[in-house]
Amino acid sequence: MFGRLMPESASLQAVLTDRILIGLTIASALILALVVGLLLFFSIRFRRGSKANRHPLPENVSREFEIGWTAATIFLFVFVFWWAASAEIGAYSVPPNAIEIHVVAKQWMWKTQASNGAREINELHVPVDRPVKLIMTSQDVIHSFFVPAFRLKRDVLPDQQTEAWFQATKTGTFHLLCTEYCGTDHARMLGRVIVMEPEAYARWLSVQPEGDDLAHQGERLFSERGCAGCHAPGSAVHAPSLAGIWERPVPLEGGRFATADAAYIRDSILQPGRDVVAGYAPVMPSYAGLLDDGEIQAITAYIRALGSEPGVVRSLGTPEVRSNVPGGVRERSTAMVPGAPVLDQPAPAGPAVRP
Amino acid sequence: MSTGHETPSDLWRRNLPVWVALMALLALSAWAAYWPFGRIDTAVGFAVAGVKAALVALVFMQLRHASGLVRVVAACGLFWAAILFTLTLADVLSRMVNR
Amino acid sequence: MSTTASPTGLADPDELDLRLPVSYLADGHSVRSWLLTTDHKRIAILYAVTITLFFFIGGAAATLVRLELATPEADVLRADTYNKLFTLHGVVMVWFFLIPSIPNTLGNFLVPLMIGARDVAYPKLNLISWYLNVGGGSLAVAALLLGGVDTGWTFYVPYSTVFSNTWVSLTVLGVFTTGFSSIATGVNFIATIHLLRAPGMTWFRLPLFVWAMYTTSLMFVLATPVLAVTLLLVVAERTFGLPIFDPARGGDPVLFQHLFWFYSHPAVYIMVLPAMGVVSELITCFSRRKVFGYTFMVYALVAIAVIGFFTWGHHMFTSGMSPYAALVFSFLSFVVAVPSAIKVFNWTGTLYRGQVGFESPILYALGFVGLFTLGGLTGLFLASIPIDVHVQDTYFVVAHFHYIMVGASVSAYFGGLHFWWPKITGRTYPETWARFAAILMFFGFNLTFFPQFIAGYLGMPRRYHVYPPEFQIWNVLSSAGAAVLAVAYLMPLGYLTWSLLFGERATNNPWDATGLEWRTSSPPPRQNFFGSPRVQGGPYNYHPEGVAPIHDQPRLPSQGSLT
Amino acid sequence: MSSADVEARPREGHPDIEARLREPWSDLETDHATAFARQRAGATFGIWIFLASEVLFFGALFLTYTAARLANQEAFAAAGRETNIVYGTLNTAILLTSSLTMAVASQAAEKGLFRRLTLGCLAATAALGLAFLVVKGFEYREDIEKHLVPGAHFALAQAPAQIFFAFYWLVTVVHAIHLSIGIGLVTRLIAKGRRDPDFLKENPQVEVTALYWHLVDLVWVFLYPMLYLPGRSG
Repeated sequence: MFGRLMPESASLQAVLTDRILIGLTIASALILALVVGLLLFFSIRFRRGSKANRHPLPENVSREFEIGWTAATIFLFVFVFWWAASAEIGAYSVPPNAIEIHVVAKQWMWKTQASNGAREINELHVPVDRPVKLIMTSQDVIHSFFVPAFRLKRDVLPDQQTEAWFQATKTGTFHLLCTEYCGTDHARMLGRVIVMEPEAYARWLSVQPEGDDLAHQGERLFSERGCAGCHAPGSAVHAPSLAGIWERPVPLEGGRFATADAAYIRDSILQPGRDVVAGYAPVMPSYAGLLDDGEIQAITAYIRALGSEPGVVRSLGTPEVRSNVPGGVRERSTAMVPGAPVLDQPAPAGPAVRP
Repeated sequence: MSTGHETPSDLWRRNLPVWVALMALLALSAWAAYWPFGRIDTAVGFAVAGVKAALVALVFMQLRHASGLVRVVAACGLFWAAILFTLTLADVLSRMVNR
Repeated sequence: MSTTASPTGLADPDELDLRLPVSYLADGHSVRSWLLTTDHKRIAILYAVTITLFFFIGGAAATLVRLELATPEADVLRADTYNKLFTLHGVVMVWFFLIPSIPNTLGNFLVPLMIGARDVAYPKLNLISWYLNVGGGSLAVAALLLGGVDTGWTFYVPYSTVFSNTWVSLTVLGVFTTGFSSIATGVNFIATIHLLRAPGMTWFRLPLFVWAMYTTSLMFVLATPVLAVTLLLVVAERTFGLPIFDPARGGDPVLFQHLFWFYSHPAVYIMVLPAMGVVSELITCFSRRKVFGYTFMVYALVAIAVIGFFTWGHHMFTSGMSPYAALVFSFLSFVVAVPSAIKVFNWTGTLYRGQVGFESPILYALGFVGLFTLGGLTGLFLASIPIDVHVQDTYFVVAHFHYIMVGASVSAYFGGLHFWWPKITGRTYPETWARFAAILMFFGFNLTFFPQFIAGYLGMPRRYHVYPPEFQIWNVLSSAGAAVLAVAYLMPLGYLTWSLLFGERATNNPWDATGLEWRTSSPPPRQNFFGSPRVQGGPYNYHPEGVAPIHDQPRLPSQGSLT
Repeated sequence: MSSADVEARPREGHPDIEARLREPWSDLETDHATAFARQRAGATFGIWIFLASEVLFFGALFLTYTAARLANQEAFAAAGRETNIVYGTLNTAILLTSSLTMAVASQAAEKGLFRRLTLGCLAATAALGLAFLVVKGFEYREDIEKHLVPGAHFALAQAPAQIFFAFYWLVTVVHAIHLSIGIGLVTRLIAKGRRDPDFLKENPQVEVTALYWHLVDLVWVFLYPMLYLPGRSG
């Protein structure tokens, strides 16, 4: 029964946090029992007209009581503060042998990258009993990286880096949840952390392709050639976001629709004035002659990799909620699908970002 | 305040020197901004603003002669603004140092 | 309740006033006489009507939210609808119900009566404050009708300024407007309590409710302007594209959180201090006992009001705030719990050797003490950084603040409403129904929110409309409790309305209470008192000094008399 | 009011003071002069509470500026150089002078003897307030011509300079709104004072307006080094 009341504990920090929790729960239960017990006892014993002995009230006793319980609460609270704070101070310093993982959050997915460049979406493979340092940033709004089993949570801020670390103590698959409200599909911004034995982790790592495929070239071009200057969220220029549009209908000026496929994206790069997205001014310059075919392919691959899930939706209308249960789509973690098998073994699928 | 034996010139005599001081302080801060000392200029600018504010508050707003209650209210405004500044900047500055 | 032959219900013939009471309710019947009134009592009624409306709007949103959460799947609402509903629930409940609830209804009605004044210091400003509140509320409801807002009541940037595609600016302007209503109320109460106390009403003779309103007003005046600025900055960034917090243009979103919580943490005390004031009045009256440790109760109120301004950072432990600042805020958050604990012990001590009755107001008050204690103790969990890191933005936090803001504050509001109902309306309500509603509310509340502590610690995040299936059991319990709670909240609406039409005429002092507000007719006349109040002693003169109250304690002279 | 009928009790007093007593002060159990003195004190106290609230309002704005400036010192210096110090200094002088005339008007009204002096000083105050807005209008026009409005065509290269100007526009507009309210209040006093010779005499409304006016001035005193003085020496 107790197990059902406590979340799984799978990190060093979890042990510390649970210890404070249990201590505080016991203290609180005692205080609550004292207060409620006295309330009930007094109100029943001294109910109106009862025969209870009501001795005279000494003049100064109230003052001594006040000082007494003020001192007692101060002492208790300072002790709890000291206890909690000392656990926290330890948690701030990252061990030097920690492996580094980069985390990028965006509406509504987690992208992680191991030190050798292996990328995952909504999944994070880590070895057991090794400190892991997370270096996190967001591409749009504030998210929060929460792994309940590790008692780990840290907000992920756009254009700033935040750090956190943990050391898993158990192999297994654990929830990764977003806990800072981030828009429509906040509740579906889920993933899983897969903790593996060191050898299994090494095997897993060795079969991962090491980054820089076509989509990542495209991502680089996207910012180097200035696309991001307008199409990135928060840009001063009013330009449609390209996240989550792949192979989805795009409303055009005049009530028409186009499907955001490779041809449409190529046309939009080379002849941007032709099919302008509804609600936007035709301000984009043509990139004809500035980008060669390979580069256009790379950018297309990047946009494709951004997925066909609704992305940063600012003016493209409200995205459809197509699924009633979390997960089920390619990028979603199966750990969140009710009834799905929990995998201890490395997921057979490679990185999801692949052209 | 004292009784109504004052004349208009008494009023001016009391307030005009403050105005002259304010103008002089304004000139000082404008001039000080061009000193080639960087941070000291900034400090002088805000220090002068503080002195000007004190003059206006004490003389023009009659805080000098105000009841204790009114002075407490004025002090409360400043004290709570100080809480806001101190604790927020404690975070902002220590984050900057860490970066 | 004792009824005597005398029309005023006063035992003491000296205090009999044989002139027919011209009740404030009878002082003009036109719509104009209500909408342009400067009578603090009528303004209190205006506020009561509007906050009741907002309470049920916010409650309807909460009902839909709990309905959706009964299953892990999204089977009632779409994600966007759900997001808009919890935002609506938060915005309406915080700014248009909880903040004005006790101060602007009971406070407006009672503060002048309790201190023996004819009205508040600035009666016109009082009316303006109501119009600001209604104007702000209308903007927020307009935003709802036009399509809603999906940012959460916290309006965190950059989601609210750059990304949300909903009616953020309109809602924010509504909250901005109602902020000035709070400031106006605060200025008014502070000046009233300082300047218009009746002769003999010294500071340490003030009823604790008046002290609570005074400290609340302090927070109104000093915290609300910061919220106003924060919201103004959000509108400027969103509407005019001025870069303030937008990190893509060099701004700092954490700064927004500092400014927001500098207001919104004290706002919690704005909601709970008035409740403490109400409960102090109720417990002392129904245990027929002087309040235990009056001066410590006063110091505790002031301490909470001041220290409450130092603790906002505990909302931001996971935000990327510097760890040094986090430790300071953690420590200060533990400190602010001390005066709250003192108050709980004093309420308990007041019952000791009293003559405790079990009328509905004290049932609400005892419920308050229990729920407030649990809410306050879980606050200690949140002040401990390691636990806060784990439960921040989970249902643990949701449960914690509902225990304080709903369990405690709303219970106290209902308790106070029942206690002063005969005075306000001149009618008595059906006591059996009231007791049943109070007990149902207590159990419904615990059933709704206690499971959320467990779900939260297990890791269920807030603002999720779909959730992993292992949390379902706790959500089902919670939704079931919400249904009970909804019934309990609807019951007073029914029987109190009934009492307005069919209730018995109330006597002037049905509870045999000592405050000055009971020295006048029920309902009071426009000018509050027949004659001029003179205050001869402290509040709560229920029994002689040094002697415990006996059964059928003869009435001692009440706090003041009329000359 | 019905209360006045019920409460009609003989009280010594001056009819002119009685006319200016308002609810609830008129119901106080004292003679009219004392009641009026308390009404006056009440007005002063109330406006000071509101001013304390305003200190927090502008305090929060200034904090936003301070935090942004600490993080972006160079950009703020570069941006501060772009504001027009001549207009800024001129406007500071205008507002400080208006505070002088306002203070004299308030003190003269308090004495109750110098109606013409009070009216003249109030008129000068309102005129100086308008002059400030006119100068500000010229300054705004120049700022727009120099592309100092944050957005796509912003003149300066550093991104955080836009934060400076976001603050500049926001805070000067908020200040101008406050000042316009002040001008309205002063104009109202002038209009009423011209119609009714006794209106301004010892009227707490003059002091309340004056205190508000001074606060608006004080805000500008701090805005001056924030907006016009950074980066001048560089």
